[in-house]
Amino acid sequence: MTVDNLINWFPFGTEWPVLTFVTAVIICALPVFLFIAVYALVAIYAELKISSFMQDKVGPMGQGVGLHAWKFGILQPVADALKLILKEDIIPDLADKKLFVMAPFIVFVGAFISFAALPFGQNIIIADMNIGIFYILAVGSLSVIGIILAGWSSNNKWSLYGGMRSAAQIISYEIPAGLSIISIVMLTGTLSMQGIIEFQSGTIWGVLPNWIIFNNPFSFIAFFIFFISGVAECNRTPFDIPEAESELVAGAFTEYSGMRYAFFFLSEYAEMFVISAIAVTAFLGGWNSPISGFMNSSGWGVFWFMLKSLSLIFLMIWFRWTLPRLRVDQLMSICWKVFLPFSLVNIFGVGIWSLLVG
Amino acid sequence: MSEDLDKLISDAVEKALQGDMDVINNIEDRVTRSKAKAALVKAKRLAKAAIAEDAPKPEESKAVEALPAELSLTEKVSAVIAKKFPNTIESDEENSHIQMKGKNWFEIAQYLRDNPDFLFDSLQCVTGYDFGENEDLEVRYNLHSMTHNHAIEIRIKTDRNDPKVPSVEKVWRIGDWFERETYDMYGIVFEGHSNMTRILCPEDWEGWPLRKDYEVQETYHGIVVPKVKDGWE
Amino acid sequence: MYKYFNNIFVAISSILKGMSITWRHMINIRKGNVTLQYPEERWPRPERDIGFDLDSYNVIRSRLHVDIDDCIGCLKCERVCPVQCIKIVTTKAETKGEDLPDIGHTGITSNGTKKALIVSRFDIDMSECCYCNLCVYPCPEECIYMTGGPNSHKHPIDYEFSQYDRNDLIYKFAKDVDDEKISKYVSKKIK
Amino acid sequence: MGVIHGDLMTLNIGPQHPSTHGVLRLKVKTDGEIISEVEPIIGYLHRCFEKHCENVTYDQVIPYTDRCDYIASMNNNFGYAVTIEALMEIKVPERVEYIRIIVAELNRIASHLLALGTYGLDVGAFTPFLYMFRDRERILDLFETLCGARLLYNYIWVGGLSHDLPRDFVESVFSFLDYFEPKIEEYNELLTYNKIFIERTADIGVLPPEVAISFGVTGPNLRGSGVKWDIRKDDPYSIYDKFDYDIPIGAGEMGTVGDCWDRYYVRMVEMKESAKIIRQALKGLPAGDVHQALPKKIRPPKGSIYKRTESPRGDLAYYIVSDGSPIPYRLKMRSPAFTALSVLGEISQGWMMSDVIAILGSLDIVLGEIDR
Repeated sequence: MTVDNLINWFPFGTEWPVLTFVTAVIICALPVFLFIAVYALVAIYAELKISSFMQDKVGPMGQGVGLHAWKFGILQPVADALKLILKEDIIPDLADKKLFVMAPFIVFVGAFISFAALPFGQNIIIADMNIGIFYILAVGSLSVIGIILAGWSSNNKWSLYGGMRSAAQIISYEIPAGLSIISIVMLTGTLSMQGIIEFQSGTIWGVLPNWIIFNNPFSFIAFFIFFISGVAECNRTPFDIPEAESELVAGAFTEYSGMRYAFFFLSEYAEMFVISAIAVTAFLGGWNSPISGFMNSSGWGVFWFMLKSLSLIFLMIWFRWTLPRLRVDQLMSICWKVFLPFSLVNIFGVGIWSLLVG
Repeated sequence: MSEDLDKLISDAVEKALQGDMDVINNIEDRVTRSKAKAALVKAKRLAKAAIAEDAPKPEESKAVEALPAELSLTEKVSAVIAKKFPNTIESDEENSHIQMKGKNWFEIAQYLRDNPDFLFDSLQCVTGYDFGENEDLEVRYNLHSMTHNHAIEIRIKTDRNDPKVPSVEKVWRIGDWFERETYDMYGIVFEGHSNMTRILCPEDWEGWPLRKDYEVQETYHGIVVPKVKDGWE
Repeated sequence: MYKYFNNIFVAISSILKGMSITWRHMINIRKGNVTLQYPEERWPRPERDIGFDLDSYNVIRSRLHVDIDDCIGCLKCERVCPVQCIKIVTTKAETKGEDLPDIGHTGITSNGTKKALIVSRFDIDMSECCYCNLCVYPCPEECIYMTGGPNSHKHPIDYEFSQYDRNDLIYKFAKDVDDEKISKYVSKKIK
Repeated sequence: MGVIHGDLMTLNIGPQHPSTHGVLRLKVKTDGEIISEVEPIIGYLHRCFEKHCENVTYDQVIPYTDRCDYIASMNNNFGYAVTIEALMEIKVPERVEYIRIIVAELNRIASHLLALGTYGLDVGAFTPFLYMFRDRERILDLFETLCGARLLYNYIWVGGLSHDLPRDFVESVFSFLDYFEPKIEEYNELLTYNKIFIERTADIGVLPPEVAISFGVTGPNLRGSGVKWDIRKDDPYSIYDKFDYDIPIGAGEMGTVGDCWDRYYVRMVEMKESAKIIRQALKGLPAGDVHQALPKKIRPPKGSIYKRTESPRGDLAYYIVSDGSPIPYRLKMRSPAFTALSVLGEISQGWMMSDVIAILGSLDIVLGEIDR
């Protein structure tokens, strides 16, 4: 379902090139948007429930048409979303209005366009670029601009703090994340997402799936570094210092309300998915089945991909409800003093490994 | 590695003892900095102890020893103060406390804190007191010694219309807030206090609430202060 | 260098330890759950013997209630209230111990005391009440108490009362009779 | 390398802020993330407790003391009752003393649970907070069976108690302790020895003992600085000298003596010690009448008294002047949280934004008591 295929498939493709392109893009983008919306609802529900279970409580137990029409509070995220949409959209008087209005969308766009290169299945990818993983890393950093804008334009000291912290944090953590991806690229020899996944088909010694995480000890560390850095990029606990509610009230989002706040929320969850999807693609075999030859058709590929991504998201939720928050300088020192040296060593190690073994 | 650190810390402490705190504050590593600060405190304590040992204080110790042993602590303290600072004790009839005059209170406080026989290193409580309308105000200090585990009470009377008592903020640091609270409630001004402002009430509140002749102001910034309740007398 | 790696090791192991605790709680949620689905379920009230007996006295903090038929107007509760949220007005009746049906006055309390005073006003402002229970102890006729307490068979517990207007939280317990009717029986006004 | 200093930014933390534990305002001057000056501004909860007390009788003061330190009302009642009894020279029955100690120590555990839980929240750990509140809730349930109220008890009266223990109370306290003591280990694993938590609290906000004493800081905060000072041991009131328990002090296990972690950990150990005291008291609980020594009318003789007790936050003292009437002439409450907060400006200079929140949380203040 790539854009290229669609363009070729349209009969009037050559006569109206612009129209064709725009139509094709919209046809591809709509499902993604719907997917994000539905996924966010599911993820919010999952977060509510998992956190409650970890804290010895039951979480939302009734919501929807009539007070208790639905069991187990399944409609709770829908109600939350409705509430956020219906709420008054407050723009502070002294805010920089244009930027203030723009910021949530920039953040969302950053998360949204990453979906273009995510390989959901063997054929289900919007644009199978030959620089796929590079593209995702590049556009993923867009969201930081949005957060800085949000922090600055709110004209609030807390927001400014949040914006500055977030900028420092996200930019720093891009580096170890990028470096650990480099070690993957060295192994696979391709930047294309599908290429990386195809590299991982088959098995090692007929037992373990041939995923990169099992390929060599260095790539295991790379996975660890990439995933933790990804959590930091999503601003999730223990790295949630940009919105640290006990210090900065709500950080960069303090002044936002209603729909605009919902967009920040949505993009946070979308970003979680993107990070998990990259980790799955690059380390956990993408849509490959964990048992070679078992349920390995293209349809099942979507299932495996989603299963793996959602378990990584569960891991992030698990982190959040267990750990305290780091301080801003500790966060930086972990990045620069631990992750960076390790990922540099990793690149070296992977190089030697592929010389000797591969 | 650790020797270097120790040297760094000791250097910094030395500098700081000479009054240059920047060295310590400029230490990059947080752990080292806090260690240096702790070391500084320790060094200061040692220095203070050394000074205390050096300074000859035989006559004071003797002054206490010379008193009969059956006297209560309050009487002992009162006798020693009367000797050291004449004309400060107002009356020594009561056994439970020491009634003093306001003058020299700061010096007496310092003396009581540093004298090795008393070592009243902790100011437990400062209580304002009003004897009634048109009568004097009083400040009551409850002192306590962590080392000797004994306590006394000191009372200082002051005039209602011009209440002034020397501040002991610099002797016991908690005196700062306690005195501000007493000022807030009774209007007693503590002379020498660095920030004599109201602490609990708003700054522009009128009157001294705990005085016996206090009357609640009618409105505060347009808000009616006394309670208004319909159908309730 | 040892410290560096040790730090990393301690960090990872302590984090894994913490995560194992939350995991255990998550999978044992059926056993460990402490949530109470409030409007449907309620926490069982502390079980004590119901009665006025001292060692099995049922202490409850909820809305105050007065059995006005038992009230003799002794003002003890009004005097003991630390926040002055009880207001009582009584008038002395010539007819001691007689029922006066036209103003709803009963002459004898359930404890058998003959009433000398007509309680024409007994207001409790529940918005001011501090639920200290002090008014309950001195009452000689045991007519003021918190609902769900010793008299819960008559008045079940009510700790969820709410009103739209603050003045509606003033609960009026005295019989609603106009002063003229009362004045027929009054020898002299006390308060 | 020279240090560049920009202009300082003034930031108001509070009065409405998630981690000021009430309505406290911190006027903070910051240089980026570094805090150079903290000035606590209090009084937002001021309701003139002392003036109220000068207008009500001695027994009516007790509900007011409940509302000062509303996290540990039993201890407030206890302190007040002990003070008036010392002034009136009442000897209370032994059963009363035992029950008082049981409920006061239970309330100390409840108060520490709240302090530790919200401290976890301050440094970003949400789950320990709910675990601790879950256990605190069980103590409150015990108190509800005891006196009907969950927070503001009005249970300990001058000369006795408002009423005796309910049936099965002793057994339920025992079963609570059996349930609770293993939980402390779980908190330790989940939060206390978590590396991130240690990083956030060890070596932060060091409070040297001299400074602490000079500022009148008492209770777990002072013990965290390594000073072994506890009124229960050093100036025993009630029958605390009958029990066998330790006073934990900060040892600088994870960093410097007197840092936030020490203050936190002292509270953690204190809960264990309180449980010890409760067990002993429950075992030795004598029979008797709790109303026996209740005075008909509380009219203390003329005179004044200053009496300290150990509340969960430190030295809680009442200075009471009686003029022989049933109404106190002057009642001053020396609140431990007041002195603890005054030290904040001193120890939080030079730390970062997040540290100030951590330091404030480790001091465990209750604004109801500070502002009175």
